[in-house]
This record gives sequence, C-alpha cells and structure tokens, in this order.
Amino acid sequence: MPAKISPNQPAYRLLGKNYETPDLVAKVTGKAKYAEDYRAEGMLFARLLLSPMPHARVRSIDASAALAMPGVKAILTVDDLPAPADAMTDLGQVIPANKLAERGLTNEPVYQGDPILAVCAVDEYTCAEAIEKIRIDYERLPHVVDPLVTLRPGSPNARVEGNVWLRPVAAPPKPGQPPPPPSAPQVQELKWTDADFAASKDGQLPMGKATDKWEYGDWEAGLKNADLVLDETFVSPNTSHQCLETRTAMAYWQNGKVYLHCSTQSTSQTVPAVARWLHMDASDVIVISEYTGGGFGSKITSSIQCIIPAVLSKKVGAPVMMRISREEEHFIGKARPSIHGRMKVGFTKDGRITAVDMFVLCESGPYDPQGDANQAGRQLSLMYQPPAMRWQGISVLTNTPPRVSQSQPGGFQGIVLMEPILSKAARKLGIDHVAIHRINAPEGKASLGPAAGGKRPYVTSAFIKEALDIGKASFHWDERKARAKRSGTKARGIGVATSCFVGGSVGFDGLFVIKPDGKVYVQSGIGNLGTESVSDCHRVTAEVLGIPWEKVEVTWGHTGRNLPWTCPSGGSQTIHAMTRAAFVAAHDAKDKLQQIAAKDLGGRAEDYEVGGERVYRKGGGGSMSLAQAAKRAIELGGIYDGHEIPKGVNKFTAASAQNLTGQGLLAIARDTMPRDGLTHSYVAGFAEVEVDLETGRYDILDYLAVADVGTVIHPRALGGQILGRSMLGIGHAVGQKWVYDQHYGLPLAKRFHHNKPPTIMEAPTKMAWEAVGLPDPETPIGARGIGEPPVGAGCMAILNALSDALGDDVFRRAPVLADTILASLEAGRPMEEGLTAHI
Amino acid sequence: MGLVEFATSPWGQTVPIHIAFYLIWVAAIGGLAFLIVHAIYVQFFAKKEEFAPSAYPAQAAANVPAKVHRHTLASRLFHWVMSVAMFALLITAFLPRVGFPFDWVTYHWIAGLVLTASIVFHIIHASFWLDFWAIWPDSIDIEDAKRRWSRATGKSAPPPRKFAKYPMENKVYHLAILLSGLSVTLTGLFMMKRVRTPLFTRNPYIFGDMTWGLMYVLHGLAGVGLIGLIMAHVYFALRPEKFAITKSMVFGSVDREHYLEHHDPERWAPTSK
Amino acid sequence: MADTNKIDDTATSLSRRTLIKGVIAAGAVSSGAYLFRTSVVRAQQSAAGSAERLVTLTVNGQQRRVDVMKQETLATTLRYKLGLTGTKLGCDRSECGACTVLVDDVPHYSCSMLTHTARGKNIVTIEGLASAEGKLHPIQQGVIDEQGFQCAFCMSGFIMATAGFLKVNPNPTRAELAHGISGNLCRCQDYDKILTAMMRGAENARKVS
Amino acid sequence: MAIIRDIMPAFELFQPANINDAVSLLDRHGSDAWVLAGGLDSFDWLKDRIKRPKVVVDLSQIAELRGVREVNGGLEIGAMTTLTEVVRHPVVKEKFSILSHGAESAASPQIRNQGTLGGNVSQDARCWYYRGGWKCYRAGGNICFADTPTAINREHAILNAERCVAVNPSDSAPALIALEAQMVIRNVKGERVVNAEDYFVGPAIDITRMTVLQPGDLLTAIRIPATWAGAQFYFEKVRDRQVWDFPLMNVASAMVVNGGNIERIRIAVNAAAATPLRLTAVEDAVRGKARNAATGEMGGKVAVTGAEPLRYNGYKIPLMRNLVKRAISGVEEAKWA
Repeated sequence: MPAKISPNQPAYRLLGKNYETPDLVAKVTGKAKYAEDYRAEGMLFARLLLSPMPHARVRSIDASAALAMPGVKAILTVDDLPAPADAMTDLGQVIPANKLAERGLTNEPVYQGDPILAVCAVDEYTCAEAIEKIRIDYERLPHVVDPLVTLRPGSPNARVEGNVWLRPVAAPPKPGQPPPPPSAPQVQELKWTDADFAASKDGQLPMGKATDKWEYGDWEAGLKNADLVLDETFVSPNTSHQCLETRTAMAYWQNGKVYLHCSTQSTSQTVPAVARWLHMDASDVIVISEYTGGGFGSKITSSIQCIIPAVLSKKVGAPVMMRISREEEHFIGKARPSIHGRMKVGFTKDGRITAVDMFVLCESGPYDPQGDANQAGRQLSLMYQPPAMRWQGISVLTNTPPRVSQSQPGGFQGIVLMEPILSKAARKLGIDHVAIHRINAPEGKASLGPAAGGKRPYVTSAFIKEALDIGKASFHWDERKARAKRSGTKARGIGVATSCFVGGSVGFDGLFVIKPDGKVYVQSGIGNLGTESVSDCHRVTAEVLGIPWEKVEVTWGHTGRNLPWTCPSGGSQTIHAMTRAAFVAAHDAKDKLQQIAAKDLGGRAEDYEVGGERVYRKGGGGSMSLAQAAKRAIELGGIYDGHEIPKGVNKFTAASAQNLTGQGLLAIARDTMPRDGLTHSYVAGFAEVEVDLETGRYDILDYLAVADVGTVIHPRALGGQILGRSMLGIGHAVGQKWVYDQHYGLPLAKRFHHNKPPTIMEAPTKMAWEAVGLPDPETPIGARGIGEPPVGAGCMAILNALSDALGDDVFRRAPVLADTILASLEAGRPMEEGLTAHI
Repeated sequence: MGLVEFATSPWGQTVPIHIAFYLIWVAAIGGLAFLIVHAIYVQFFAKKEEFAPSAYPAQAAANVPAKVHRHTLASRLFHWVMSVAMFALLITAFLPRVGFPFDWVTYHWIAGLVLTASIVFHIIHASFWLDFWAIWPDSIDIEDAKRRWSRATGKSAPPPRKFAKYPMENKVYHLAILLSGLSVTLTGLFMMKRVRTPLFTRNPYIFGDMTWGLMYVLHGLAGVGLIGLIMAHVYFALRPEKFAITKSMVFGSVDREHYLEHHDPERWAPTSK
Repeated sequence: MADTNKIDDTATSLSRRTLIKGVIAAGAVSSGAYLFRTSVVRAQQSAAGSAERLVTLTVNGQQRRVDVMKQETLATTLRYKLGLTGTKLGCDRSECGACTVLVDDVPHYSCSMLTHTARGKNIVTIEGLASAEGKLHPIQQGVIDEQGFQCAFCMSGFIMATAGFLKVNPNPTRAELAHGISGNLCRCQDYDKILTAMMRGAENARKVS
Repeated sequence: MAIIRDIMPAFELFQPANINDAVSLLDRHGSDAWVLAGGLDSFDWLKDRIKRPKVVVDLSQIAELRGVREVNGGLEIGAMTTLTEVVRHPVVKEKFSILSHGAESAASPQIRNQGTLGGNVSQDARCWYYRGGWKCYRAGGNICFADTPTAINREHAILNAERCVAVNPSDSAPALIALEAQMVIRNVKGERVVNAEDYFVGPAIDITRMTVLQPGDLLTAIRIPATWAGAQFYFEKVRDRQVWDFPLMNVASAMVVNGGNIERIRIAVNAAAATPLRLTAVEDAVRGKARNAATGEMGGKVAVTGAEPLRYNGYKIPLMRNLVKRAISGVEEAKWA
C-alpha cells in the first residue's frame, strides 16, 4: 500500500508536496555537525562520576589524589552550580522552583547513576584515571524502585521528604486577574493500608488513597446502568528515550557570553532554559544546535547537565567537551514514566461506553512530578468520549532515573490502558473492533477532561471517524477478519487502535528578510531534530508569498544568528504553531510589499497583489520585483526594513530583528490569530500479527496508520513521523523495558540489547500510512502536529491483534515478549507478574 | 598480601568476601612444619616424661582391669562419623582451590550437615550421658602445664601429675577443634542459604554484604585452621607413644599399662565398661 | 558574528552549496593533535615486540600517519585524530551501528576495533563516499531522493552498512536488505523510510554500474 | 575507587604474526594476558574497566588462524575465521548447514563480519549481574545475584545450575556439538584436541570459566568430521529481538533418517544451562524410532526432565520442549488460505 493523502486536502502549489530539505546533503555526506562533532582549540574534556547507590548522602569527597594528577584541571560538584531558579511566565508571574528538582550534580544522589561530580582534564583517559582516584564517603539511605512497594505500610521512601508528589491547590484568581501560576509541587509521605492491598486480588491494582482527582458526569450511574462492566488492570512500561545521540555538550566563553553546543530539540527555547539554569541574562547565552540526534521529549530544551561543561569552562578558562556515554545516557537521558492503571468501564450492549472510572499510579522517578497520569485521563476522555468519568491519580517517587515527557506523554499510557478493555468488550459483546472504536470516537468540537470554569474544554476538530473508515477500507479489514486464525503452529490476529494527542500551540513569532537579491531569508528558531519542521513550516512562507522554494534560504540552529521566538519543538506543537507564525509573517511581508508598491506605483495598498516573485497591481498596471521592493524597503526604513520593530512580538524576536535591520524588507509578526478549541491530532492504527504458538515469537505482518493531522505540509516528512512514531509505540509493545534488581535498587538493563529498542527486524514486514487530509478549521493552513498520536496507535494495534490471535488473558502489561506468551499459553492463564515494576 | 580478599559490592562499597586462598598453603605448610619440628624435638631433645607419684594406693593398681574403658561406642561412632565428614569437608573445600576442580558443592554441604548433626549429637550426648567436664582443662591441668613448660625450658619445677581421663594436649586440642568446628559449622549452616539445596529457598539476602563477608572470612579462617589441626591430630594419632589412645578410639579402651603410666586413677576412676 | 574565530564552525546553513563548502572546510582543518596531550596514560611504555605507536592508516584513499594508543578504537582515531566526524558514536559498544565504516569493503563497527588492528587495511568512511568533485554516491543520492532518515545521527552508519552489503548482494529484495543492514539502530524508528531510501540507493547504484 | 565506564584502561598490545609467537606470548604472560579475537566480547569487559589485563594479545594478524579448509570430507575452520566467512562458505552451506544457520543467527551483520567462530564458542556468559560488574561467583565472589528471591532471571538456566545460574549464549556451539566437532587447542607444550561438548565447563567444575582453556591455551581450529555431512539438519534460535540478541534458547540437530526411522541423531541446545547441552538422553530415546510428531513430543519431554525453573524463566521449559520436538520432527508449517 503506497502512502497517500486523501483527496480531501485542498491543492497547494508547495504544501502537500515533497521537496529536498536544506539539511539533507550535509546529513548524507557526514558533514552535518552534532554537538560532539565540534572542536575548539585548547578544548578540554569532562567526565561524570555517578552514584553507585540508589539513594545516599555524600558525607565527604576526597579528590586530592585526582587533582594531583598531571592533566587534571578541575573538579565540579553541585556546590559549584547555581541553585534551582524560579521561572517566569510570559505574564511576568513567577513559577517557584521545585527545590527537589534535578540540578545536574548532587550531594544526595537519588538513583544509581545520579551524577555526583565532573572531572575536567586534558583527555578522557586522564578523566577516567582521575575518577578512579576519587574517594567518596556515602551514607546509604533507604531506597525503593517499585512504586507499589513504597505505598505499602512501613516501606521506604525514595526521598527523605516522602514518596508522593502533591501540588497544593492555588488560591482562585481574583476577579479580573489572570489565574495564578501553579504552586511549587511538594513531596509528602503517603502509605496505603494493608486493607487496601488485601482488597485487590488476582493481579488487580490496589486502589488506596489518590492524591489527585477529577470527574464529570454521573459516572456511578453510568457504571450501574451499563450492560457490561469490565474491571481491568494494565501496566505500561518505563522506556528510556535512548536518543541515538547522547546529550553531549561543549561550551566556551567569550566576552561574557557562553557559547553552548548542545543536543536540544528546540533552538530558541533552549536559551531561556540555559539562562535560568545558569542564572544569566538570556542575551548572554548562545545555543548552537544545527543537528540533534533525536529527542522524543527528552531534550525539549536540552537537559540540565549541559550546564556542567559551561560552568567548568568558566572555571578552567578553556572550552570543555563533556561526552556522555551510552550508559550515562541511560541514567541522565530520561525515560517515559510507567503507569499502573486500573479501569472500570461500562458499556451498553451495542458497545457505547457509559462511564469510565480510572485509577492511575504513575512512577515519576526521583525528581519531578510528571503530568502523564493526568494527561492519560484527559486524552482517554477525548479519544473514547465517555459521557461520564472519574479520574484518580497518584504520582509516586522511586529511586530510578528521572522521567520526562516522551512522545505522546500520558496520552500514550491512557490509550494503552483503555485499548485492551475496548478490545475485550468488542469480543464479549460480539461487536466489530473497528465499529466499537467508531461508536466511541470523537467528532467535531469534542470535549475532553473535566470542566474548567463551568465548561468542559473542547478540541478544534476531530476526523478520526473518517480515518477509521479510510483505514478499514485500505487495510481490507473485513477480508482479513474473515480469514482463518490458526494453521499449523501459527495463529494470526488483526487489531485496530485509535489514539490522540495535543497537536499544536499558538502565539509565536515569524521573522524573515526579503533581500535585494530577491531571495527570502527565513530565520528559523525551530530545532532540527529530524522532523524537518525546521524547514517544512517555512514552506508556508513561500506558498503565501508565491515564490519558488529555491528562493528561500533558511537560517537555523544558532541563536547568535538572529532567530525569532519559537515554540518548543516538543509535544507536536511546531507544525501548527510555526505555520501560523510563518503565515502571519508572510502576510506582514505581503502588507509591506503592497504598501511599498502603492507608495511607488500609486493607488492604495489593497490594489496590489503579491505573486510570481513580484508585487503587481490587480487587473494589470505597474509592478515591481521583490528585489526592487527590498531595495525600496531599505530606503524607506521604519517598519519596512526593521528600524521600527512592532510592539507585539517577543523581546527575543525583537532583539534578533534589530540585528537584521536595514538588510531588506523585514517581515516580522506574532501569531495572534484566534483559535476556538484545543488543537489535537488523531491516528487510527491497523495491524496484523502472526504468532508461533510453540515459541511465543510473533511477527507483525502488516501495519497501516491513518492520520488525521489536518493539512499535510511535507508528505515524506509526515510519513517519517507517522511510521517512525508508530514504530516507537510498537517498540513499547514488542520489547522496550527497564529491569531493576529490587534488593539493591540497581538497574540490570542498561544496554540496547537489554532495553530492546526495536531493530529493523522488528519493523512490520509491510508498513504504510495515509492522511485524512481534512484541514483543521481553526488554523489558516489547517496543519496540526503528528509526533504523538501514532505512538499509542502503533503499540495498541499490535497488542489488540495479539489478543485477537491468542484470546484474552495472555498478557496484562506491555511489552509482550515470547516468554509471556509461552508461559501463559502453557498455563492457560496470565503467568507474568502483573504488578511488580521493572521485570 | 592481606589475609582477606575484598570485593566491591553492587553499591560500590568495599566488603570482605573470603580469606585469601594462599592461607590454605600457609596452613598446610605450617601444619607440616609443626609436625617436623615436633618429631625432631621428641626424637632428639625431649626428656623422658616424668610424673609426680600418685596418691593412688599401689595395691589398688592390681584392681585396674586389663582394658580400661575410655570411650563409649556412641562416642567412638561420633568421632569417626565426624572425622569422615571433616575429611570430606576439607577435601571438597580445598582440593578445587588448589588445582583439582570437581563438582564439590553438594558433597560439601551434605558433609557439612553430617558434621553438624554429629556435633549436635555430641553436645547432647556429652551433656547428659558423659562426664561433661572431663574434657575441659581444670586448674590442675593448668598448673601441670606450667610445670611442664618450666621443666622443658630447664627451670626447676615439681614434676606434673598424671592425667585424668584426657591429657592436657587432648583437652586443648578439643577446645581448638570446638572453636573452629563451631565457627565453621555455624557459618556453614547460614551459607547453605546461599546455595541451592532441597532444604530451603535460596536467599542470600538474609544478611547484608558486610555480615556475609565476615561470615565467609570466619568460615575460611576456621577452615584453613582445621587443615593444621587435622594434620596435627592425625600426626599425634599415629605417634607410637600416643597410639594407645588412637586404639582406644577404635576399641573403646586402653591397656592397663598405658593407663597406669599416664593416668591418675584418682582423677579418672578405671572401669572395664 | 561573535564566534567566528573560536570554532571551526559549519556554514550558516544557508544554501546547500554554501553549506557543503563551509563544512568541507571545517573538516579539513580538524586536527586531533591537541586532543590527546601528555597525560599519565599517554606516557605508557612499550614492551619489546609490542605494537608500535605510530601507524599508517589508509582512510578514504589517503595514507594517514597517526600516533595511536594501544587501547584506542578506530572510531576514536577517525573522529578525534583525523577529523572525520561523520562517523558517529551512538553507543561505543557495537550495538547501534552509527560508527559503521568499511574496512576492506566489509562493514565494521569502528567503535569496536582497535586502530592497530586496522593497520594496512583500506578504510572508507561516510566522507569518502562522494566523488572528489562532490558527486554523491548512489546510496547518498537514494537518501536525497526519498528524504530518508529523520535526525540522521544513524545515517552514516546505515549508508556504510548498505554500501558494504551491496558489494556482496547488489540486487537485494527489501527483506534481504533489511537483514543486511539490521546491525544498525535508528531511534527515530524511521526504518520503513530508511529501507525505501536504501533500496532506492541500490537501484541508483545498479544504474551507475 | 569510584567507578567509571566506557574508557578502556591502558594495556600492552601484542600482535603476533603466527601461532607459535602467540602461544609463547600467552605462556610468558600467563594470567596477565588477554586473548583478543574479534574483540566483541572483550571490548565490553575492557570498556567497563572490569577486566584489566596487563597484556592484550591480538590475533588479528595471524593468517594461519583464518580460513576454512576441506579435510577428508570434513572441514577444519581456523578459530579466527569470521562468522560471516563461515556463513557464506559453500561447503558449510551445502554439507553442514546448521553451522551456517547457527552462525548467521548470532548478533548482527557487522559483528559477524568481525566476530570469529573461535570467539563465538569461547565467549563469556551474558548474565546481566555478572556483566554489570557485580562480584558474583563467576567473578570470583561468593554469591549468585541472579538466583535470589528478588532476582530477575528470565534469561537464566533451567538445567545444571550450580550456584551460578548463567547460561552459555553461543549460537554456533550447539551446531558444532551436533556436528561432532572437535576443538584444537595449542599451548607451548603442544596440541590437544577435545570434543566440542567437552570444550565447555560448567560452574560445578569451574565457576569462573566457560571453557577448558587455561591461561596459555589458544583455540586454533575447529574440526568438523565428515560424519554428518549432508545429514538432515534443524537449527532454530528464539530471541527477543530478531537481530543483535542472545538466545532465549537455541537448538541444533543432525539426523540421518532411514526408511522413516531415525537411524542416527545428535541434538544440542544452548542457553538452557551454563554450557551448551548435548541431549544424549533424547538421542537415546528417539534413536530407531519413526521420525514423526509423536517421537518429537516424546523427545521434547525427555529433554526437559529435571529442569528447575527460576522465578522468571519457567517459559524455558515449554520452549525447550517445543524446540527439541521441532529439532526431531520438524515444524508443522502454516497453510494460510
């Protein structure tokens, strides 16, 4: 099945067409420079010393022997690092720092691998020898690596302060004032009772006290009046992001500014993050990241350890490269939090969900509370549209590596918890699996989550039903369904899953210059992490201005090069947010071109049109080329060439624009266009699997993802995102996991062959994608982001297909490997340990 | 070269794990050296043993049976069971360490259990059926030991008295074997929790790494100590002047002549049974 | 610009052509001499009969004389002493394939081969694939044609693995090629598109030859 | 001493040009020396700085250790022959295809391009506690971390565990055992030849070694007799990832069937115990029987007699049973409409 975009999509000159991205030749020739590829004269190296214990306090450090070694330049501990800083919102409100948050180095390591100090020396060999000479006296503290264990009475806590996160409820906003910023999260001790644990039998998740909850509708009545109520527990895995590029960073100082070569998803947004970590003015921070080797949510604004070479560099007065090894990346490289979920879901006999009662336990690691538990509930409420729902959540600390968002954070886990139930319900009620998804699917401005301010929020649009219809036809669902399920030692099954997530933000800036050479020089603050949105978004600029793409030059990846304020490249915001920014900037250019033409050629601005690299009078008459207009813009000055910067743009953009002043026609604008609803995207995944019943091994024969992402901007890049993120989800189904020894609280699986990210051999034999192509009505170009929803769809289409092949009750957690299948088939019941973490 | 080998625990702490295995050779060579020195001493330098006259009436000596009962059948059985177990333990423990690898663990723990059982039997038996205190050195033994030492080193001292049932060396040896044997069996019993046996679930986590390390060191020290002790024991058992005692461990009794020469009937009343 | 003299930087990423020019310049001046200065480990004495410190490597058709430590891997030498940073270190443990180079036409994980072992062998890295005039290798062109890869950190490894595989099997099926390049990991998980691009590269190569 | 990984410690490197030089170097340096073949197992130990040999003897320059020679209808494969060379060798493919399949199932293409047959059979255990640097029995300590009440041991042994529960991960070893291969070992005293199944050492005998190789010994070649040339072969490896993964279990069998009956058979599995296991009880049980599903079932049951699962590896019992069954009677192929 070739990839295709449904004819729904309106025809554009450039949008929806493939093109060669400007970064590609450098990539294929090996010339593209990632953080570790930079060399600076006099560069020194740094390596980290990691905690051997899951939880300890450093009593003393004796580094004298190391410092006495020739070639050793400095040692950095947490005492040399700035304290956690408060953050400030755009509205000027202070978000107080989480005082328990990760600082990069620590004297109270809270997981094995937590960096204690960094050694800087002339080369890494010397760093290693020096580290082995350092003696650290640790006081071992109690540890726990299983979120359920720490909730048992009398069990250890991961932090001295406690074991669960609470976010105190902020006071309601005063009339006329914006809502107050979220208060700093706090850690407290919470233990469930023996009775809570005793009440749950047969692998069901105990439901003790939750720390957080919301609800809408009469969920109790919904469950009571249902024809079928399923009560199921499922566990999703902790999965390291395992970006192929580790978070290596190199830094040096010049004229009071720090130049940081780091691995980050976002370019512009990394500047304020680094500035906050270093307690510096953002104008003194230059971030260089032209190419980033993957992020998946773990490098949204790089990570805090990137300040270590920066601080060391200042200390030793030379550039410092801190290479992060794969094992170190396992520790500091972040991971998706696992969720233990228990769901009671009511169905009518025709398959409509009546109510959901959801209880989720999120293993948040040792440092930050994660939003995954809450987002799991919100996305579930959108995807399956339960008319009534209760959500209860608890975010538990463990002495395991820090967690952070990973592609479809929370949304993924919500889908993973819900899909097995939907699948089981379809089997029990005798309803087709596609049909049960369609019955419960959102449509139009569908609601999600609990009411805020008396009204439930809603999305901008949803065309998932269309996606299911397209997929059902393209996948030949009904034909496959009619086929035999068993032959020889093999069983086959088909599965479908739907998935959704946030797909766009608003409010960022566009910035470019039309120079007298007639070319458009676009400044892109978007990170280049492989999605190609760094150039894709600017296709809109060319589209709107009516110029060939070859006339567009994109500058990216270096905040010393005058980039605009841009959304973080995370959470699939970019294609939505930055096509909007490109759109408004292009219209700013258009307006200015029209005004210049009117000034020079007479008439009113609105008499002119822009196209064919010219600005021309509608219905014939005078015209001028963009090159001429650019020259005129410089002569005119003022707003035209950037001598006057509009008030509305972010100060980051304004500063960049000032450096571009006088080079041509300066287009600059902030996206203030209205949007009714929250932008979300959707994917329906279809899969067929074949299981070998004698070995438990299974192959994915076929996979199709149909995406509702609004307008397609760049089909090949979109296909990469849809199938790439689908594979990321499939990885969660077929192998990715953590393994911990609970006695010592230490990880056993730190290598790729232990954590099992999928190889090309795990990829489905056939993969294809399609796009619904219906533009989102709330954004001018109609494009939404796609990085997230394929993950849940990929994972659960596979697992639903597996249930279809093997029946219910073979597995109750992901990933599902040969051992689980074989042991359960042998015993005739689920044999894996349902609730133990990290097995 | 330390006496103990250390390892890094999973938490990065330095903990003892066992004795340094060269101590096996130290014990063996030390034991051997002792035998040689002792044999030479006895052969060339030792004075004839002299005892203080006994208060025991001479005519009563006639009543001493030809065979003076020394060890009950139960005691002798215990001794030989224990010795077989002990040899099995030493062989299974140390041969693989000195270049003769074989599947030793199962034999070792089974032998260990036999040894333990025999010791438990012995303690109960000795406490309730035997003269419990007969084997413990008393004040006379200590006084006589001082006398012997003085005389051996050329100082003047009254001759020591004849022995009770057990000569002083015997008692001291028992004490040494008791200490090392109890150390090795108690630690060994706990260590069985660390290997797979049909008896209980393997669980090395009943103690912390440090406690275990010390336990292994104690087990090892007692074990190599036993090498020396057993060597000495076998040596003495084979020495002609002690052979009567060795025989008594087989047949249960000593000859009247031996009895009268070495033992004081006041301190050990002769019986034929 | 503020940082021009500090770093041998890449071009401002303006056009494709200026980009290539800029980056080639950067690669050419990279010298690793300063990266391994005197240190305790560097001063290791050599026993009689052991491997020499100075070795001659043939890299991308050029003879390169390098001072190499005993424990140095080929990837380290290429990246830090010869300035060939197109070869990436993804894991340094022969698990991900990002460091794949051709050694006598055979793909190897350069992270897991001592530089000393590669003496006298013909080493080709990603930088050595395109012609001297800048004409891309057919596999590189396949990537351009299909917009293969996302973040591309794994790209040079995949391309080198494919180049090696095609020397043995120039006309593979999709499944054969997948198997042939299965020693390379892509964490963007863009396998489908990568395979399409590599198949396109194989097709391009067949057209050339 | 604080722990740091991913930087190899310094060592002295020798690159002998012939076997004699290699053997005398190994003799001179004894247990200080580390034999480097393909290096894919070695570099992990060295980069983790867990093993710190003073001297590394790199065999890569010894031409006489490399290559496949035909000898009396059988083969002699130099220990340094790469797995890829073994896989692609026409005689291996034609007459001894289980070895080709076994070698091809190992690791990844690049590893097979560098990893050697000698290295593959001599590789160390992959127990994650042991490889993580935990001081277990195998590492010279006095504990098995993988067999404790809380241990995670899905990849560990179900048979013949003796204190250590690690398994041998070699994919070529069972094929070599099935083919009745012999290992040629050299040291300064001369050459000795051991049968493939005797090449491996279990923890009961020596808990810190995988093979009979002692310091000073060098595996130089692997001989495959003509005995099983062209027999009916079966090889299967079950693993989590279909490339770059160690076996959850693998099986290899060589069989001569006459008139529907199993006339001769050799069968071996790996990743079930600390050594590759030749299943003589199964061979005895099925020899002379009709080659059919019933015999396969019976053989499978015999194979798992005495298996003792740990907490997480119970699945290995049905897995071994099924793999042995398949190795005897084949797979019932699916026939999809």
